[in-house]
Amino acid sequence: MDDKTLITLVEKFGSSQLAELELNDGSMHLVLRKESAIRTALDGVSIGGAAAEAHQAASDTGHSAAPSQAHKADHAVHLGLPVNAGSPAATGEIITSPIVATFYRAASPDTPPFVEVGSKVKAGQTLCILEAMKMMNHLEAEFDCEILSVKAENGSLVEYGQALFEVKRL
Amino acid sequence: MDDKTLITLVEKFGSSQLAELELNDGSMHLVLRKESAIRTALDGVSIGGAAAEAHQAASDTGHSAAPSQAHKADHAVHLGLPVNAGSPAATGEIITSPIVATFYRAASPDTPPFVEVGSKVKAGQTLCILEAMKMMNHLEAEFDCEILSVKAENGSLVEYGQALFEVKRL
Amino acid sequence: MIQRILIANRGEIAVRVIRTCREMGIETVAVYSTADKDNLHVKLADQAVCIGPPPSAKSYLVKENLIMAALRTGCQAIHPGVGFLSENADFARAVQKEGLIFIGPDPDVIDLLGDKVQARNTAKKYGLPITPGTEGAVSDPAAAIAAAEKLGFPVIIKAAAGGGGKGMRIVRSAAELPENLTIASREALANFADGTVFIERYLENPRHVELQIIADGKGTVLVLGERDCSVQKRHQKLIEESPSPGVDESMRNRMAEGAVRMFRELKYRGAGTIEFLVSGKDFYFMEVNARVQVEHPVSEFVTGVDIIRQQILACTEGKLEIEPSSVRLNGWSIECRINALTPGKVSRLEVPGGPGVRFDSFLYNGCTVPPHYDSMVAKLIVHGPTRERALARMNRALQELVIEGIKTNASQQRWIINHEKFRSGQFGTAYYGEIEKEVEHVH
Amino acid sequence: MIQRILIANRGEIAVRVIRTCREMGIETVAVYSTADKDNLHVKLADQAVCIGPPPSAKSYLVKENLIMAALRTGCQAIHPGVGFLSENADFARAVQKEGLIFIGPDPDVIDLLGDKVQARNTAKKYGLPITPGTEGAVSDPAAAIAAAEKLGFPVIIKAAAGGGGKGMRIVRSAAELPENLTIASREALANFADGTVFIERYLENPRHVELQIIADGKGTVLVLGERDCSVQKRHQKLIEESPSPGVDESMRNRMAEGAVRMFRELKYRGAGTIEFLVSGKDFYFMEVNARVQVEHPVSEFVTGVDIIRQQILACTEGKLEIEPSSVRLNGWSIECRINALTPGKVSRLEVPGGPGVRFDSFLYNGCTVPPHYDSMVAKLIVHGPTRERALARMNRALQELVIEGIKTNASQQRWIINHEKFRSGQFGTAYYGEIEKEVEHVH
Repeated sequence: MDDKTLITLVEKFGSSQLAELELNDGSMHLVLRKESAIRTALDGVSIGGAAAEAHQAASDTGHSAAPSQAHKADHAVHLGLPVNAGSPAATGEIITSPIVATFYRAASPDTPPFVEVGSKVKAGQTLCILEAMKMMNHLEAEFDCEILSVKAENGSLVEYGQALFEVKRL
Repeated sequence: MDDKTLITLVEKFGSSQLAELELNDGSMHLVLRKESAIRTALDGVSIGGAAAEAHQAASDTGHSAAPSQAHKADHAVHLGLPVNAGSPAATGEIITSPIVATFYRAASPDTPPFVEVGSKVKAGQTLCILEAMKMMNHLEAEFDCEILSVKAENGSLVEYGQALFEVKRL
Repeated sequence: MIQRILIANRGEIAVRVIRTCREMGIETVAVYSTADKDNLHVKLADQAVCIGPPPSAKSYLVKENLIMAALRTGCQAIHPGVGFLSENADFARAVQKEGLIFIGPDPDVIDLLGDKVQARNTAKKYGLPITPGTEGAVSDPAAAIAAAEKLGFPVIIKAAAGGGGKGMRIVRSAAELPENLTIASREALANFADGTVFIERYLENPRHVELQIIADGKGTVLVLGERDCSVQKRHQKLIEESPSPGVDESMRNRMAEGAVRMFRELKYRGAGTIEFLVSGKDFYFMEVNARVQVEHPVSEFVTGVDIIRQQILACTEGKLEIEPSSVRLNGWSIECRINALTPGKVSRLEVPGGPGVRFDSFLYNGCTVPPHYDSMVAKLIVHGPTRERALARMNRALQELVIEGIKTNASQQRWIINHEKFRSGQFGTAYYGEIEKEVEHVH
Repeated sequence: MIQRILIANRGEIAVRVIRTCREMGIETVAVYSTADKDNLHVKLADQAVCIGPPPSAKSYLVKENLIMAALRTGCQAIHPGVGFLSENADFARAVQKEGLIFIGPDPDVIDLLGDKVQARNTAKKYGLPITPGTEGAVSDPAAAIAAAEKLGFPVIIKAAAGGGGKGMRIVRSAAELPENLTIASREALANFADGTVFIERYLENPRHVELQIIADGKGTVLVLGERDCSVQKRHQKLIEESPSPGVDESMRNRMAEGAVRMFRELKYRGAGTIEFLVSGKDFYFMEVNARVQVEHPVSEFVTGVDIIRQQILACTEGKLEIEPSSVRLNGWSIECRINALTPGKVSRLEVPGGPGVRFDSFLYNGCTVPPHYDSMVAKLIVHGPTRERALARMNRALQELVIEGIKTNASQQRWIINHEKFRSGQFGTAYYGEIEKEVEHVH
């Protein structure tokens, strides 16, 4: 970099919206940061930088990532993490499991599922069965809605707060 | 960098919104930061928070603070920390101790100090005696200078790198 | 050997159980409330299942969710930890009904020991001393005075149907007895619709001493020495040590004899604690905690026995790896409970190291201590050849410990272990009350 | 008892010494180079003195600066730690000349043991076996073959004045001997201006076994069991354990007898290690390290003795708190050295907890590992009733350990302790070389 470039750089940088600029020539390593970026990054930080970011990602996708890979046991399997109904990332509302249970889409293997994608259901209508301790708990819709997607697999364990259906309120 | 560039740089930097500019020529390593960025960074400090601030304070005053109070033993006494000659915080240059020694301003208790504040000394003139292992080591000025202040106490232990005199180059 | 276990708990004890399971090659399934999704036990376990929202009553205490999680993740056993459902016989029964192993004694034994009157009678039956008192109800003032003088003042009047201090009166002389008898009986009647009262000798400032027991359910009973837990803040233990400065070889043996008889006859299984009040050279049965206890590490340090491991082996295999006669007590161990005084995010954690120091915690750098649960966040445990050396070690370890971001009682604990009276070893359960005002000014 | 001590070292060993000093009520003065101003030993010590710039030669090895710092801070003693000046007799003499106590043996003893030939002769004098070899120089090929056949092949030809592998030849048959004898002698002449060579039996893949000694300087010698340090990467120890899988009661006793005789006669003072090579049922004296060693914690775990404490007591008070006959070896202890593979800032540190785990380190969250010094940043030490249980514990502790920001060998260590051959206990100093390529692919 020649001197003139340096001076121009300082001027440009000073009047720009940039808050940080790092340059490391030779192998070219450039970092530019706006204030907002720094703020966001630091909100989550501390030590748990990686963890915080993983978590951030997790709440966006509605799935749990191991909060810190380095701290995680071998063969770690997380079964999903609660998603708040009405999460802004979702296009519809999310109906979650209120208990730990086995998720059944139909009353029995021989009968059709209570709902399919595209089904329009009325408040009070059964969406699925959540079997726990040999009790067949019917999960009913709390409001009229259309099923946008089914989030859990038939016959699988669902946790408290796990997403079961994505719905559009009608 | 030529002198003109340097002057221009200082001007530009002074009037800009920049709070920090790091340059490391040779392999070219440049970092520019605005105050907001620094502040934000410190807000979020977590682990190194206290330490970073204490250290900040330390480099301002030219004295060491315990890097983390919480981690410090009881009755901790630090004996001072090296100060780089020509530290930007100082108005003059700093002459530091090259060894661990006892600092004597005079050749004996009966004789006057080698130098006083305001003394103008020539290169090669003795500034003080650094006694170590019963050896009287004369510390000589490396360049003509005026003594602005004496930083260490007569008869005290001085560490490697500890500030002894603040001087103005003549 | 079982392959997989569900730990129906959270925090430090869940982490503790995971550590031993991993060493045993047993896979672990953690459970967590939504407040605990980043808790260390969730990170360390092989799997984790969310069981409810933050309040314990809707998560860690919901039996069905815990059992479903265990069944559906292929667990063969459930470890209840401490607190929560660890002494809940109905939970133990429900677990067993689903074909799972409950890591604890038989539900009927839990029931028996959970009923304080039955437990007291059982202890008496097997020759353990109980606090001296009238056999039955007392109503006549003259008879009461005679009984009290036989017991020796001070005495305590208790409601037969009572609890929670209602209908209780401490009486220090014969002159005060008749009036207090009337008041206590009236209070008992008002509170429990039953005015029956009885009189016991009142122990002032006794020591709280307990024996660590592990039994195989078939009559083999290990006694891993005693613990002294006299430093208590309103019945919450703060500092524990083993051995007890107030127990000698003879008392230890007398306690153990009765305890072994009782646990053997009960066919007790797993880890348990029998608690005594000690006053001078006498000791009195108080109760049994039919589970592992928070302070078990001090016994692990003096005996070298992994209590959780033996507990799991006893409950899953019906066996122990240690002969009762081979247990040796070495040196002195002390535990300081580190309690959070505020919830929040731990911005920095530095753990003490060096010889004879153990730090059991669910804290990590950047973790959050939620406000919903028990305040204990860590246990700092040390071991040394003598009490004095162990205390010097604890003092040094507490100086090294750094927890930032939340307030803890660490500096208060350091104040206590350096307090002259604590150092003397001569104190009882009233000790903390005496120093409480001073302790609260320590920061 | 001394009041204040200067620790002429840095990093983990400085922290280790500070911990024991604090427990003993001895104040500590740390020294540091400018690269180490935020090092943990500086933070933990009561005082700290800057002694020079980063290179060791200008800081930790400058005797005058260390002694001046000790004198001017009112120390009565200097602890040299390990490495740096810890076996420098001139430093010990300079320390003593200034009226300070050197925490180590007499300078003349250091000199004697530092000279490998003298040490070997001394060991032989006190009845310790040394590697069989020719008594003196060998030059005639026929005589050499006769000697070698008596010793048994393979043999090693060594330069009498030699070192660093120069003039050394391993010979596996009589046919190869004459030619190698000529080459070795010529190499020796070229390198040391002395062509004298001798022949020793060559031990292939021996175990490295050492005894931990503490002596009071008056003839009382404690032996705290042996350590096996056979896992070495180019003579750098990586994993240590006590006891050794290759040493039985009989060999242990034979080693100890000779060692006690030697250390008693030398009036050895403080902590020391006598190293042996073990081949089958035979062992051969190698050398003495006249200082405490990095791997001392495994001996602390199996004996319950704080070695640094006894070392300080021996050197400052001329006494030990333990009777030689009262030393007991309990269970099994293993240490994994955690080495930094890169310098840098530690952005996250999570320390393993639970029973039987010790983590000695100078790391803390946010600290910097400078590039100037030894790569060892931590020692993870575990204890269990058996080797298998200790290894299960080490495996689980290594899984819990988190060090972010710098690369370490932690996962490589975990790979090794789970390797079939390591698990078998049947390996020698050649083991690491055999697995090195595989280990280097572990991340």
